[in-house]
Amino acid sequence: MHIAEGVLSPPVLIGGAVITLAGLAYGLRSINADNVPRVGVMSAALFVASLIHVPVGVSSIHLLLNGLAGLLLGWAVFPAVFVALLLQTILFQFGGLTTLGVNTATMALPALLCYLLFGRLLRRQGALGVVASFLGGALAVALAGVLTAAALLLSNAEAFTTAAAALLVAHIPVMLVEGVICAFCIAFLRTVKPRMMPKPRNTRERVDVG
Amino acid sequence: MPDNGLIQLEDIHFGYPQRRHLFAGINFHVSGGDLLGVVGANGSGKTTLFRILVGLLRPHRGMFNAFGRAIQSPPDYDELRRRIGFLFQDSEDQLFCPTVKEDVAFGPLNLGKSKTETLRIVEETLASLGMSGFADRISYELSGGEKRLVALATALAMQPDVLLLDEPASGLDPRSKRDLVEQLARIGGTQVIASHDMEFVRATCRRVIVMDAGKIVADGPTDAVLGDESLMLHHGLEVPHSLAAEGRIATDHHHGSGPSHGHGHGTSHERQEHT
Amino acid sequence: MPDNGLIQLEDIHFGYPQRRHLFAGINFHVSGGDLLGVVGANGSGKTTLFRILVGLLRPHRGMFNAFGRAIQSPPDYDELRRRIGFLFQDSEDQLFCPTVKEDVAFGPLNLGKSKTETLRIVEETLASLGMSGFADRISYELSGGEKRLVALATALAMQPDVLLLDEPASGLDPRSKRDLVEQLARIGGTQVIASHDMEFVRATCRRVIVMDAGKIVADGPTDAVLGDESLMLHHGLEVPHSLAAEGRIATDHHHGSGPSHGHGHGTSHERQEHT
Amino acid sequence: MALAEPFSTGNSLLHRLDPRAKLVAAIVWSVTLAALNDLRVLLLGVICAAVLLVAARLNLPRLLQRLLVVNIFIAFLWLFLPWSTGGEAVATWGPITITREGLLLSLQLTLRCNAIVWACIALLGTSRLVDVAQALRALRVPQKLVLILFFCVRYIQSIHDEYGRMAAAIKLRAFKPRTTFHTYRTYANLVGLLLVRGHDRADRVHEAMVCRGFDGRLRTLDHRRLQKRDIAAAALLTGLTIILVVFECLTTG
Repeated sequence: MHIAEGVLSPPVLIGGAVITLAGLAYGLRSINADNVPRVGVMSAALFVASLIHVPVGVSSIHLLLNGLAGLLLGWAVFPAVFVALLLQTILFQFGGLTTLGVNTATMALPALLCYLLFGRLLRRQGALGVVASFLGGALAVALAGVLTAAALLLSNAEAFTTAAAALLVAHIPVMLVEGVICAFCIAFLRTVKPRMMPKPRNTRERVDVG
Repeated sequence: MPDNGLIQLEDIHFGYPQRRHLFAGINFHVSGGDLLGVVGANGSGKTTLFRILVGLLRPHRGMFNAFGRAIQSPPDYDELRRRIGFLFQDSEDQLFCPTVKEDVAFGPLNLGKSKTETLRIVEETLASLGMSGFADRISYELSGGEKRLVALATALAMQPDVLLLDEPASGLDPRSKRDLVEQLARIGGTQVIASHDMEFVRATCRRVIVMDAGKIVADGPTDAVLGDESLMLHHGLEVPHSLAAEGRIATDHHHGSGPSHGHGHGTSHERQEHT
Repeated sequence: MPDNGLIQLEDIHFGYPQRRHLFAGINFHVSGGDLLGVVGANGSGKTTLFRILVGLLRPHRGMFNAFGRAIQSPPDYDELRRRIGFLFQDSEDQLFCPTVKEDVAFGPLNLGKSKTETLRIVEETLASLGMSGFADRISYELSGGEKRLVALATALAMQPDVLLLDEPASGLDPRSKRDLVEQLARIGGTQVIASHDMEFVRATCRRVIVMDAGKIVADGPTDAVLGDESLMLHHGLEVPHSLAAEGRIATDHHHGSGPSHGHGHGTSHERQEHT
Repeated sequence: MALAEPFSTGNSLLHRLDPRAKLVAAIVWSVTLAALNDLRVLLLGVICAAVLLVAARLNLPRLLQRLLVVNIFIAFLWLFLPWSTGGEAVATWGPITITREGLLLSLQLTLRCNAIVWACIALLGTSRLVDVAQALRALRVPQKLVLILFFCVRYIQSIHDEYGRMAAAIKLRAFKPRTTFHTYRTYANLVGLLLVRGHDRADRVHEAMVCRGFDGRLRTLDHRRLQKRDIAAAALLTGLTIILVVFECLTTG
């Protein structure tokens, strides 16, 4: 869930913006010129995928997929999430211009962490790969919930305590579903297009273009 | 209305936000055993018609009967979709599982068939299309022609009563196209085929309708419709060259202007009658 | 080798990881003013050939000359791509800018043309294709035929010496296809066209080569090659019906009982490859 | 259609303004309003934003629907803030005490959120997405980021259409979404396929760019010139925000 405009205090907004600027700067540096279209099209695909509603009991949730994005994009997840949120702001008024920094940071930081923790395990066949991809998807959502709650608490600890707690509770089913979907999705990609799995080291992909 | 009418659309109205009145009272029927071609320029409404037939779009007004009942409630639509197999224009839209086997099994499993039963259906369907060795192949990596056949298998695995095929020949090389014509002839049953490829329509259909701007402007036996040069040209289409080769282009009886033959000499070698 | 050879490939070797030796010594040449059709079943190597010609893939071995020089270093490849316009199979991939104007301007701007000059080129190119009103349209929203023409405009705006067209007729309805044939005839120059649509090749090309399994198995005047029924069928292709309509098939068209040399067209395909 | 831009076509003054002017105005407005606290000043902001919305002459049912969605998060806060904020009790039901401070805080957030969002709908919603992207480029956002945004904007519709067709395909094969692994696996496959197709498309797009001489630097045509009315409109909105800030300073002493 993205925090709406007008809710957070200026220091929190500024803090989020600074983190996001730093993430963007490093993320953009990690993308070489040949990969720019890939990051753009992938963020479009992730944006569309995040519109999918999946059933949970009698209700349904829409996917966040920040963990999946992190696992596939690495540091480039910062620009990808930023662009997707900017479009959501313009298209649907989800979030807003001033909360762009905070919302990007709460989504992209956990995604990045999951990439650093689990990225290298994804190529493994069998249980290890499945567990890593499940944890990648689930943890990214859980931490996004924690950071969102933290942003609310930092703005006004007294008033937002219950709201932040409710937000965290609401993330629990989402977290499980995202973990399952992330695990299945990574399994799909490992079968269909192993090239898309995170690279073992910092080896740049060979691009056969002159 | 024919007694054996499987599907009837009567006075159907439908439009999109940008294109209000694409269909303003269209009538359409398919009988059991029909091999029906639907031709028309881009934007004439072929795909929309198909999407209505299979319940992906709902008409704003009009009567929709299929398999002997009116199609109105959600369960009617579920039943409709089960009984009509749809081949998408782009097979990649239809093959979303990692492997061929899973793709073909998806429909039967959703219909509640057991795993054993489903496996049997998968094997039989693939075998009937000459694709037995493909069960464990990765769907996404197949060639265009193979994808088309697997997509066909996914539709056939649901044992539909009617097959709708949207541009089944597009992107296929001549050999794959011939294979597909053969497979469709073998499958038989009731088929509705939309295509820009007049030769393909001629090779697969017995009856053809021509659509233009949301209207059905012609309906008749394949060679009579496709061979009507003024009709074809008037609606942005073309007479299949194979008809010209057989010297069977009809002279003008539609739009008054004297048609001229594309290739001065309609003389042809004697050819076997087209089936 | 002809003196006016624009592009020569000699003894080119190339393969993919999964398909080691797709090309094991292929020879290919294009002369100035050629209108050359490349036909062959899926997987025969047409697209790979094109991608080598435009420098998207590098041959593992062999000689590649274009425009009077050997193509080796990165600047050679830059020059190559400037002088060869490539129409992609899926125009959606080629129109990556938001609006038509920006798409057409992309190439000229990268060539270092000024903005005024570029705007002039954009207007002229669009006008020459009869698409003057399209400059501010959103690329995504165009119809298939319009996209194909705009994609052609993006290639033409770079004023290439050679046009490579990969399946330019695919997905077009008959009317759009006729438009494209007319535009290509008007543009003239040197064109290399890969297509599964034999009628389209016949309507646009003067010379045709047939590819199969990474080899060029025939090379000759369009009607002589396309009219050779046993050659066509052997390589998974088909004789265009229009040739039959004109009574110009080179062989008995029912049973493919061997090529006839009666017409005296000099096809240079390798007869020993047949049957 | 989730990706429709229902407000982007129209004939109002706001539709005719240059997207760059509107983008600058929207940023100035949002940032300023986010820092304001006084209820009367915020109410004034809402009134100004409402005037902008009226001037944009948008489709009313669509607009109301959009505003409803925007206020879901705010409604969520209304569920908690009035009783979880300490202060002077207004009403008490059992263990729950509604406080004056809680109500005022909720009201403050609601006004601030809507003042910002209404203005942004009127300013940014009245441009096509592609024009907003162009405007960002004019604001000297780093080249790679603009390119990523460009590709995202360019292909989002195609990919959304792809998803629509894939969703239709699963429906046609009798798929019913339920809370099962089969359902989650099916959706995961769709997501995976979208990503794979996007990945391959990106490769082809990159090749198409290389074929037209792309070397990593984005070169684009000039924008149309900013007109007087564009500058005037941006100045007017900036002036308004300054007045609001002044009011806020006066009221809080």
